[in-house]
Amino acid sequence: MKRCKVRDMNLYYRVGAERDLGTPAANGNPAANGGAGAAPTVNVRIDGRPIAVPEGTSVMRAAGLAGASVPRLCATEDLAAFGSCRLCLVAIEGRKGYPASCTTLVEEGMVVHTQTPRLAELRRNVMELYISDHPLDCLTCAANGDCELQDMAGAVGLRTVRYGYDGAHHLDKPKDESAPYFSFDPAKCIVCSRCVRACEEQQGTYALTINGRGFESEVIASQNEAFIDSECVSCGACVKACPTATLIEKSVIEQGQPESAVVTTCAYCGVGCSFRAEMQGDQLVRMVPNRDGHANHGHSCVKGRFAFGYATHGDRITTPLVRNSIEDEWRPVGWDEAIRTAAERLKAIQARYGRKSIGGVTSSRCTNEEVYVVQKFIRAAAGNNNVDTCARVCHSPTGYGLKTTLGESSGTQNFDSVMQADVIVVIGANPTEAHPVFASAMKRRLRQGAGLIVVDPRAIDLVQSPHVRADHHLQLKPGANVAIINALAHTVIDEGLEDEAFIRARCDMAAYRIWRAFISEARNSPEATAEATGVPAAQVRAAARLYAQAGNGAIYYGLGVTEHSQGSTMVMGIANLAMATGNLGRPGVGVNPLRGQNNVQGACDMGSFPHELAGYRHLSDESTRRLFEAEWQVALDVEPGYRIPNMFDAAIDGEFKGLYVQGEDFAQSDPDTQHVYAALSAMECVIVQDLFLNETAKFAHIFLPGCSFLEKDGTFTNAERRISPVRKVIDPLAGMDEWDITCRLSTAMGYQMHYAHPSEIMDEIARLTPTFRGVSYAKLAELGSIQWPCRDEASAGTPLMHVDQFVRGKGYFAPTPYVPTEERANARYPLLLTTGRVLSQYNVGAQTRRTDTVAYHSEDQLEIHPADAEVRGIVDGSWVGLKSRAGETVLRAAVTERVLPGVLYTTFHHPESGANVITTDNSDWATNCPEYKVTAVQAYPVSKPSQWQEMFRRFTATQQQLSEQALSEV
Amino acid sequence: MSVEAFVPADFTACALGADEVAAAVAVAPGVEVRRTGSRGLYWLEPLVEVATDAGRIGFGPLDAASASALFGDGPPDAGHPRCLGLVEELPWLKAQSRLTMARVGVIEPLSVAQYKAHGGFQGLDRARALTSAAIVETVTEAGLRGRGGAAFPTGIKWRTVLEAEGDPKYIVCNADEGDSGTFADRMIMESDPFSLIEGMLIAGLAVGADCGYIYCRAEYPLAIDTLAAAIRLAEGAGYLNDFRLELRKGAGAYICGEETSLLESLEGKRGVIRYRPPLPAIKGLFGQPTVVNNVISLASVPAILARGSDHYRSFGVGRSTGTLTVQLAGNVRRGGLFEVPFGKPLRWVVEDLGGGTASGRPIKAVQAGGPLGAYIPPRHFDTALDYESFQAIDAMIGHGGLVVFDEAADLGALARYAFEFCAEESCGKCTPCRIGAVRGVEVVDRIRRGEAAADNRVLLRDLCRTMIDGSLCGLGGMAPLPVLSVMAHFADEL
Amino acid sequence: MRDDAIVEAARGIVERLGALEGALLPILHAVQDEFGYLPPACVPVIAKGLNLSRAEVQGVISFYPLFRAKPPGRRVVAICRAEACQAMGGAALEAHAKSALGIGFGETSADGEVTLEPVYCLGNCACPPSVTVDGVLHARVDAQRFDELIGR
Amino acid sequence: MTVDSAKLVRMAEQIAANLAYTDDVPLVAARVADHLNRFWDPRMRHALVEIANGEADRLSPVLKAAVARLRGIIGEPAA
Repeated sequence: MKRCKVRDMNLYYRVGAERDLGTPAANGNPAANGGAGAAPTVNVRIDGRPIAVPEGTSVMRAAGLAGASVPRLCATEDLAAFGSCRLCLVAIEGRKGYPASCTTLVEEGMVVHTQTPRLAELRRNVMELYISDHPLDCLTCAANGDCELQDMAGAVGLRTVRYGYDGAHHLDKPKDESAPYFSFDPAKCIVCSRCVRACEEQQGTYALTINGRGFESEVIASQNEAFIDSECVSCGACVKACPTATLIEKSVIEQGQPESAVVTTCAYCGVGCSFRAEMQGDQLVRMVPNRDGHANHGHSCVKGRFAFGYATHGDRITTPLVRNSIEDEWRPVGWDEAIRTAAERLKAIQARYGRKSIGGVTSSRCTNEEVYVVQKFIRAAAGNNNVDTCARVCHSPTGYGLKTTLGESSGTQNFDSVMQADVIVVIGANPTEAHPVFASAMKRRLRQGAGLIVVDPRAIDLVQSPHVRADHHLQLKPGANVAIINALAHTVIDEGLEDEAFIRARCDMAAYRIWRAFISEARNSPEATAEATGVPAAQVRAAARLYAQAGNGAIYYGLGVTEHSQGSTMVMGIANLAMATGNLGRPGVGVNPLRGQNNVQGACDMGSFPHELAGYRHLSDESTRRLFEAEWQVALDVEPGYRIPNMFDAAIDGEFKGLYVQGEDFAQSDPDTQHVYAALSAMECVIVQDLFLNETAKFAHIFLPGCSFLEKDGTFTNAERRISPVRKVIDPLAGMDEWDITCRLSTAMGYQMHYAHPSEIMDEIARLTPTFRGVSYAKLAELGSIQWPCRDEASAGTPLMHVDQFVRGKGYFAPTPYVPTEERANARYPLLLTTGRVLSQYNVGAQTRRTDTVAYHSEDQLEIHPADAEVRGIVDGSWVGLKSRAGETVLRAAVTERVLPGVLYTTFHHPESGANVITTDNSDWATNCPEYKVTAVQAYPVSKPSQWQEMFRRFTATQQQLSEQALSEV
Repeated sequence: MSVEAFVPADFTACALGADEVAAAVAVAPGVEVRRTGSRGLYWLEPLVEVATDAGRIGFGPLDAASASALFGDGPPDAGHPRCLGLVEELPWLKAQSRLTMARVGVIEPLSVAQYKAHGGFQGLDRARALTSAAIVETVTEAGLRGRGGAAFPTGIKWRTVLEAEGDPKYIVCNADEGDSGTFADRMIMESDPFSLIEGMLIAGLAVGADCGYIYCRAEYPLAIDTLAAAIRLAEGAGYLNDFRLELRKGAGAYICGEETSLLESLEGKRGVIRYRPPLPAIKGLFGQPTVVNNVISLASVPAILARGSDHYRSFGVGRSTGTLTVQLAGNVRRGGLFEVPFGKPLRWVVEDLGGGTASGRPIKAVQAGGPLGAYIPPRHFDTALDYESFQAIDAMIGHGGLVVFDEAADLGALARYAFEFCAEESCGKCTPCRIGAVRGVEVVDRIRRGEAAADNRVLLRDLCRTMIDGSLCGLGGMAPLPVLSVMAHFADEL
Repeated sequence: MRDDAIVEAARGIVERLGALEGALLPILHAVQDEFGYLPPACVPVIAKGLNLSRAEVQGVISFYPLFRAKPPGRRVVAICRAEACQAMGGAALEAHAKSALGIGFGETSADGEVTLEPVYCLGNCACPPSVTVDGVLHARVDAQRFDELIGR
Repeated sequence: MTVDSAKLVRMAEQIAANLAYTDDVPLVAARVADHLNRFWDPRMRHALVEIANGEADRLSPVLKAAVARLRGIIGEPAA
């Protein structure tokens, strides 16, 4: 019965073409409907059919809703009406001429005719003009079958072009194929400006323009340069918007038009964009952002849109591999042997070193269901709580800090909420690089006039970029976060800007009084903290006033908050500030962590921390534990297990010997690489489940080939708690579902785990987790996505948290003393290094480096201020040695004023960069989240790679040799 | 005691040598040269006026040599054989009803004192005593219609802005006078700039705007310099304490004379047409309620306020009240500006005031209303110069420019030029204009070459109708009008 | 002129005028007044100063005929092509000018001396044909007068 | 866990420092102990207790007081 249901769902999600009503809904803004009141209704008659639509609806949209499709070329639902193509003209009784239906809004009693003989003639004559300057190569055109110009020529009945084809034209213009994923063929351009408008309105980059005017009008990138050299960020919005083959995916040029589509969820960042994976049979042709996607509303970034080639890259391992030691060659084996070997080795280790000598790590890249079964495997089959998730190294402080203050380990808002923010505060986050689709929404709101405060050591793009300028950039020194959040809160109290009514009604007053006394202390004033932060007190006070008096103040933060020795303190400081100013519990406000990976929220929700079960319930909670014990039929250890860094320490100590790693690459991503290497080398059985033989796999004994997101059914939970379906587009290349690998391993270890389909795993999660109670695959199919908490079957989810009261009841003000990090600059290490990401690459780069996005970012570079560069004799593009207390590496210099003197910055997408060779083992006091964002270093010119890099190259070469046979057999 | 001699410093007058004449006169004994604007009697320029007890007497046209000779022994008197007599009594001035242009050519443009002495700022004083609604009412009652070409009732536009929600509101003066055959705006800006400033201040009071922009085309350098100086003087005299007025320069785009394109340009963007609605009155400059009026419209306002709506309405006919600043141009004997009441016959203006063609050959056609206006054949010369009568013959008055052509004119070539101009100046937004104009040139060429002429005439007519019905703005929508007029009235030339 | 000098000058102009509402056209005019054209190197500076993209600035420059992407000749001669001038032999004057200078509209003579540009109405329609030389207006210009004006 | 007991002490002291918003040592110690009980693997708590028993001078007064409040170790000891 259940299986039957599952099959139905598979049918359900193979979807047809996207509907396009030509103009956006009446509120004009796809992301502006959170909480907006319903517009009054207007009654009109279109082609004899009466229809009622919201005030502000275009005649074109109303016609579409009434079932009358008006021909159009420049109009699309994703963009504001433009009125240039003049195909959508209609006749309106009582009006002169022929108004464009896209730009004309409905009025009460309006009577519209979309088809009359004169309109037919007019449209045909306009189309005749278009075609008089268009190549006649429809049959061999890449857009053949998916060309709106072709469709419209058909729709208006164009049969002849009386102007002939020897007039002025643009047919000889050369193609621009410089961009890695799409080509630009100006000969086919109809100058509808959809690409330009998409770049402006949707993406907010403004990289395209119309050059010249009149007949000479042409679309260009930046100053008429190749796309690859221009301001274009390759988000693909222009490609999606283009009605012809002018801007088209190279994959479509090569493969032809897709014939079916599956709606799924992107596996890159925490925005969780919904995509249509468009297919030819079982071949993926392209990924197109889904207009109905609740997180992205039809928008995308370069990674989700284009960088999926890694899924079929030649480096993919599709056969399980086994070896005895890391000096041995890998041996390809069948699944049964691999699972049996893994289980035997883990059992042997437990027998020899004790039950707690093994553990597992879940990946935020994997689905909720996959994560869930891994933590269940460790707790139930391995019988301990040594399970952690890679969120440990990114957002564990968010979980701790928000749980403590607000009562729930999650962001408070939906993404659309930003459209109602009056002042946006971005702290330690770089949305345009790391959360680009949400950044586009944010920039849209900023263009509408919202204020902006950026708290960051570096001048990120949001500080100043086209049509965006921060009102305040609090350019603090790395490590001074808590000092500045305290100074902001101090100002609020000091200047009487707190929201007393909110605090009284919603917060724990005893805790508030303690906090108020603490924060009012002079040491927390902007004046007293100015030396530590490097930010002038007046600027801090001005920013505090702007936020506190905003109306709606919304805080967005990222790893620049969490990845510090005081990450958890800072998260609580942010929550305190929001509570003190009443900025919680309604649209447009809130405290919003921007999650790095696609399923950070989900991996945390699933109970893969060593101290808690799904839904953030501590192991010590008797009733919760009982619930799981009853469902799983096993006794659970009541004590917390090891966190990832504890595991490494224990491994070096000799008491932790076996590790099951699900899609996580410690050897590149975790700090203090040499320490990680030592820990991995000390273990007897490292099982890596991944797509590629990654850095960690070089230390592994068993390799279990995983599935790319295209190969799985499951769910991801994005940064706004939105559970979205991930759907199998192609079958697993290695022939095994990832959740099934874990289940088989568990069963082989002696604990039976059997599911027919991931939907059954979700059903179990829903049974055990109050916040997921109403979640099911059937409901996801119906609603598209669901934001937890979804406490019962009737609920459609919860976009906004803490609306009437905080999850913990009363909001808790936690005192947040500023304790400077021990990682301090001194004479030997006078500079502070901080790290971040770039748009085109993704974290460790395992995926993106195996795609054509490398064209945008082929190496990590070290940003250094001109003053620091000059005194060291470092010039732009030269090699720089970088030495910290932990290690030494070499990077190429990028001399820039984006960073302050004394501060260095780099990205960490390429393993050979060794960014983590120099990061230290310092970590957040509460959660052990590593302090990636502050490392004291010295920089100096060098001419050759570091010792570590030499070692890395040798080691990599050796490991490559050891895997060659396995790879050649695959 | 020296005698005042008035020498125009107007753009055209200077092109005809007024500066050299002024220099020659300045060295004459007993003469004090004052540089005024031009009266608009350009066939008499450089026209030097000499003050006498009876009034100013005129001498012209002069050049440096004749001026030196004339003024060699001191200022000439009315008895001099070259004297044209009292300027005000010249028949071409006598026949006019100068309301808007009353001070043009009379005063020194940058003299606040002279401006006031000749009735300036009286309208503003009156407006200050009225409520906003009462000012709007006065302008509405006067029946003033936009002189830029669209002829929309100014009072109604102002009322819309007055009633629109928004702060700030803007007054934008469209000084992008780009129609061939027109120069009235230029003359106001060069010769009586304070009247424009006063008009804008009154408009500001009328709608509750405290900020204004004048967008002047870059092809008018003298107007720009004069206005810039006038704004500084008005500031100095305290007229701009409560009103920020800025002058902005266009950059050669004819389309920026269309109000939405002009607003885009003022915002620092490509001068691309915006669709309407929303009207600029509701969502104009930077999305705020905005009055956009032409120079002459705004410069007409002070006189309406000063002398009352009834006085203004006593000129003109029907719904075309007040006066029209006719600009006679092209192949015409007496080219210049004539402010006359609406309703006068076209023939009277062209033949009586204008004196026929400069070449002496018969008039073949008059193009009225700029490059988008129809070519009117002599058989329609009895049409009255008012909006409705012109509409009845498929023509338009536009900004009041009349370009005269003699028999040598090739109207087929002029029809081609209409498309060529449209192609040259199209903003490129809408398809009928962007591609249609180029195809129009090509089709006309084919017809003129005799290729499938009958089919191509059908196609041409289709194209014209497509552009008229399909274009986003007046450029594409009206560029076919001269073409259709040629097809209608000069069929054998196209 | 070297790019860094252009950048420096453009930065000064942006600082001076950047606070105006809709400052882009005034800034472009000022830069063109400085250099005689709009060097590509000034575009990033202007874009950054006004919070625009380079594309936007380029789009605006390319829209307006008076903004030049290349340096003009030592003298700029503009001939009015509009109807009033055509009524008095404008087309013949245009043809004469092109053949006398050996260049078309938008071109600069080989010796870099003269750039010939079309203009559409100078407001001198009562005394056509009209020509400007470096912005100075001349009325009733015929072929002979044109030759005098360009000194040939 | 014996290797790197210095790191263990450092982590514990960080917890103490970050919870020490007041001079009230018993209060802070109680919070530190609660944190260690909730989040630290018992083997790590055990190691800390051993340090406190053997080399108490290595611990700050607050941490010493906190260690005294650590919950009894449940589960099997490290091998």
